[in-house]
Amino acid sequence: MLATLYMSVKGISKPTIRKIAGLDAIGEAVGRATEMGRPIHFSPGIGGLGTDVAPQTLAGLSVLAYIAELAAKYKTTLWTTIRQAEVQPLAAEIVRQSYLKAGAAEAYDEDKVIFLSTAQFAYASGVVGLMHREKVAANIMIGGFWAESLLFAEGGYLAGAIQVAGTANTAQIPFFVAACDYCLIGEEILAAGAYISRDPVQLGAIWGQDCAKFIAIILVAVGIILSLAGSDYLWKVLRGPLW
Amino acid sequence: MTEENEMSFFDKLEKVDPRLIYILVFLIVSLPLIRPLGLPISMSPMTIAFYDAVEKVMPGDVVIVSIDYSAASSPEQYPQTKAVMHHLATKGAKIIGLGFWADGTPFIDSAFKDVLGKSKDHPKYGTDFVNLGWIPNGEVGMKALGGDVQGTCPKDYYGTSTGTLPMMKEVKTGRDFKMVITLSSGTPGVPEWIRQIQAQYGVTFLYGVTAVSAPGVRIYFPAQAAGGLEGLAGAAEYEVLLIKYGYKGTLAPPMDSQSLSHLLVIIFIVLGNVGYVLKKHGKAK
Amino acid sequence: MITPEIVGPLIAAAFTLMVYSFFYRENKAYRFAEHVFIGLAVAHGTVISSKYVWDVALSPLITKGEAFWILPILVGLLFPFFFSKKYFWVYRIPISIVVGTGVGIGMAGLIRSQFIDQIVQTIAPVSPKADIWSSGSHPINALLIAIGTLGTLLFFIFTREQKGLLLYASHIGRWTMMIAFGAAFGFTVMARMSLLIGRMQFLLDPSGIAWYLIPVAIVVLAVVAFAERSKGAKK
Amino acid sequence: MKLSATIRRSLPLVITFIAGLLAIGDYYLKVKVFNDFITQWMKFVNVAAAFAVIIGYVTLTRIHTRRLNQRREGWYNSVALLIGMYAFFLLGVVFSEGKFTAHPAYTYWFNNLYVPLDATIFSMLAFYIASAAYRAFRMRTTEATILLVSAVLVMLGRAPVGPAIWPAFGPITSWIMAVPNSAGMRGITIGIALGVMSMGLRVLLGRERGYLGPGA
Repeated sequence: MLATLYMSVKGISKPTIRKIAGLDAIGEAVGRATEMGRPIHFSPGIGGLGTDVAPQTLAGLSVLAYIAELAAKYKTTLWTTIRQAEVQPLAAEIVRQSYLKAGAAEAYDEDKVIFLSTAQFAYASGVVGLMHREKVAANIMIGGFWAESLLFAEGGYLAGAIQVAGTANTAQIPFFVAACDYCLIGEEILAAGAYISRDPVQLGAIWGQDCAKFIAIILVAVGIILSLAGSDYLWKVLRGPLW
Repeated sequence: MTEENEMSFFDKLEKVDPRLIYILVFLIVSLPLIRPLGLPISMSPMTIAFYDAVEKVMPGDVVIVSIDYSAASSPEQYPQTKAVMHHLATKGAKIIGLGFWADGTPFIDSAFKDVLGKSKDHPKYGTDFVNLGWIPNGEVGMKALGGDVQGTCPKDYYGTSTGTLPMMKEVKTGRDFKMVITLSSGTPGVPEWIRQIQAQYGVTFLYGVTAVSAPGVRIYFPAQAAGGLEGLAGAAEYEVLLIKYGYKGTLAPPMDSQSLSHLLVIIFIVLGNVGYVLKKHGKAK
Repeated sequence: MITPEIVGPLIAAAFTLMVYSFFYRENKAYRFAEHVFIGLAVAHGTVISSKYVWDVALSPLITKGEAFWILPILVGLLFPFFFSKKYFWVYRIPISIVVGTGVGIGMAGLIRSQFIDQIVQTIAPVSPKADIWSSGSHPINALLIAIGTLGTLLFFIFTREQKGLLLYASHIGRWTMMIAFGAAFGFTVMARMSLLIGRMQFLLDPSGIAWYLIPVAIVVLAVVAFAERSKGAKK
Repeated sequence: MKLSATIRRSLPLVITFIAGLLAIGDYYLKVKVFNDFITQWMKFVNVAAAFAVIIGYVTLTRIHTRRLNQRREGWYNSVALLIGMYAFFLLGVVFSEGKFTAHPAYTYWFNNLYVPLDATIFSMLAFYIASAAYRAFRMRTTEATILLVSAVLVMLGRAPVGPAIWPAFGPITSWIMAVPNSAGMRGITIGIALGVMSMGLRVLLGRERGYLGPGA
């Protein structure tokens, strides 16, 4: 992992990320909102920038850049709601940059990147209210979500929006799958973020994890064959005093 | 014609005031509490494994019971806690109650009172059970506990020096634990205990978790965790197994509520989807 | 007779009902209860942390003269620099100690418990005698678990395009995960209902007095609803 | 005392790196002196970490005194919050005769105010889940269908009503938990473990600085 991180950061080798189907789904959702002439809502989750949730929030913000660019191109209104005060300036800047990039700087409205409330359920009811009021046609949620995931998904469904959601919080994924049109599962959001931002640190990290996963895959594949054949050799080695 | 009527019927169903749903949930949950149905409680292999593991405890074995939940999940986990304490007490284990969740620590004291009658004033306090209270900093705290029990908790929950409690004289590091039982509803919880104590000292490890965490921690069974109680159902099943030790459970009526509320949710899902599928088919035509 | 034993449950019941009043609509009673809760939560954390600092560091420092405890206390006292614009960097000292230690500890244990041991459990020796319904060591189940685990891992490979074999494998992974998420869904419903049942048990306990407040709450709600309706009619 | 900007910037990163290395080293280096030192060090870190609550305390005090001063809408809620917070603190620390949370008066308020509030606020999710089940959970895709079917089976199998209807619901649930659930969760757990590892590396190497606050 160290090696891949180093190589990616130093530009020695550039890992590429596979196509993430979720991003296509996001494109479609934005497209449909444009057709219907109704706005899009985006939330980067309720996590802040603390160590454990930062990757999810940052992935959400990368995706936001992508959405904002699409929205600017199609001249569709984009609402971004924020729960953590520290995320607000970051998100606003990202949206502004994306509009600039799409050549629609004048269409950028900073009041549409709104900080609602730090209280979890106050934020949630604010989002649900907004989706209902604005009759959003696309609701996209990428980031760290907790118990409020249910409320958002239900609110978005009732507003008749196409919904694309993704989180790495395993306990919330079921609700997103059941209530949304497309769901990015777990680390897929981190890969999506890296796919868009092309940040060498993130790319290197994903590459390194892939290598380690390959090791796990090989060990499991060989191990299960041995185990079914009645040999516990690999099992014993792995349990051994190596670690 | 009829199809159109059907669709509008389902449309209407979909647009029902959510307050009606809330009232239904209230009623479905409350009625069995007032008038229980008495459905028999089934048994899950996880609960049986948990029970069997505690059965193997010998008199004098040191068992850690860690309260790693907050008041929010106490309806599920406090019954687990009481049943576990009762079972351990009948087995003659030396119980060390402690916790890594600030909000949960007062429950240790309550559980001792509910199960043994008294906590600090109990004649056997300090010889058969102690309450070491809260340890901060989650996983780092667990690591510290394993390295030096008395240094990490120099005083018990009531302010007595831990070193002066008779049963603590032989408990110095994680090596002296025979078993660790965490009752946990999040982080720090099961993975942290496994990393810092189970893997390091080879202690028998059991968990009681809120149902939300149950599927995620199932992967540690059987090699890393010897058994587990899963939510209120786990607690209710455990209570049934403990009847032979004279344990008086209270969870039969709540399990009836649980049954009915599950049925209600299933009916909701089915109703919602019937309308959805019909609509979809209507469009397809 | 008004005793603390009677007042306590009544307070508890009153606040419980104030929270549930939210389901009629968001209102002042709910917000009041929510604010009280936030205040208490922070206070409780502070009280229990104070006890720990007192027991472990301050008391040995004062009574036994163990001077080295002054060190962590001083480091801890750097946290309030969080509020200083100019000296914010001082706050980064304690936070980097705490985060660095936490991250290091987590990483060290992780490789074994959540990586190696998970692989080990997947390839553990099988026994055809195990119960096929509940045991992962039955050969058929062991094979299915291994295939599901492999599929899931392959789904999370991001640096290769999902084509050919990898595509099929990741489909298996997705479906396996969907069943797992279904289980998680079911268990979450169970947990949420349990919490509500716990509250209802408290409110409806015939030996307690909390249920006295239920009719009161209903009357209050009815009065509010009626008042609102007549107001609306006037408009 | 004026430290150069470079030191100010890199000092936290160096501390993080050393702290992390010490913690990791303890697992792989089995030297008694070192291990004893680490045990002591962990206790130090615990004590220091306990002070972090001050931040939450001061933040809340500041937000709500400001609201109170400006008489913003709902200022009386801020009063309730502040009274609750300070009264509970005084009760537990100043007037508890050194017993802190074990003092009967503290326990009384904890059990009769804090516990019901916490439990009730979280129990509200039961209503939301029921309402979402009715209004939003749809078998939109094959995947959602698999998920909902598996969910219904588990709900039936894990409450007494399922086996009362059909005894096989119990074993089916056990099998789902033991086989597909274990497989899926295991794959996810291995993935998350690697993610945490990689995040940890980045933190220790100073490539991830979010925890240091703005401007790091």
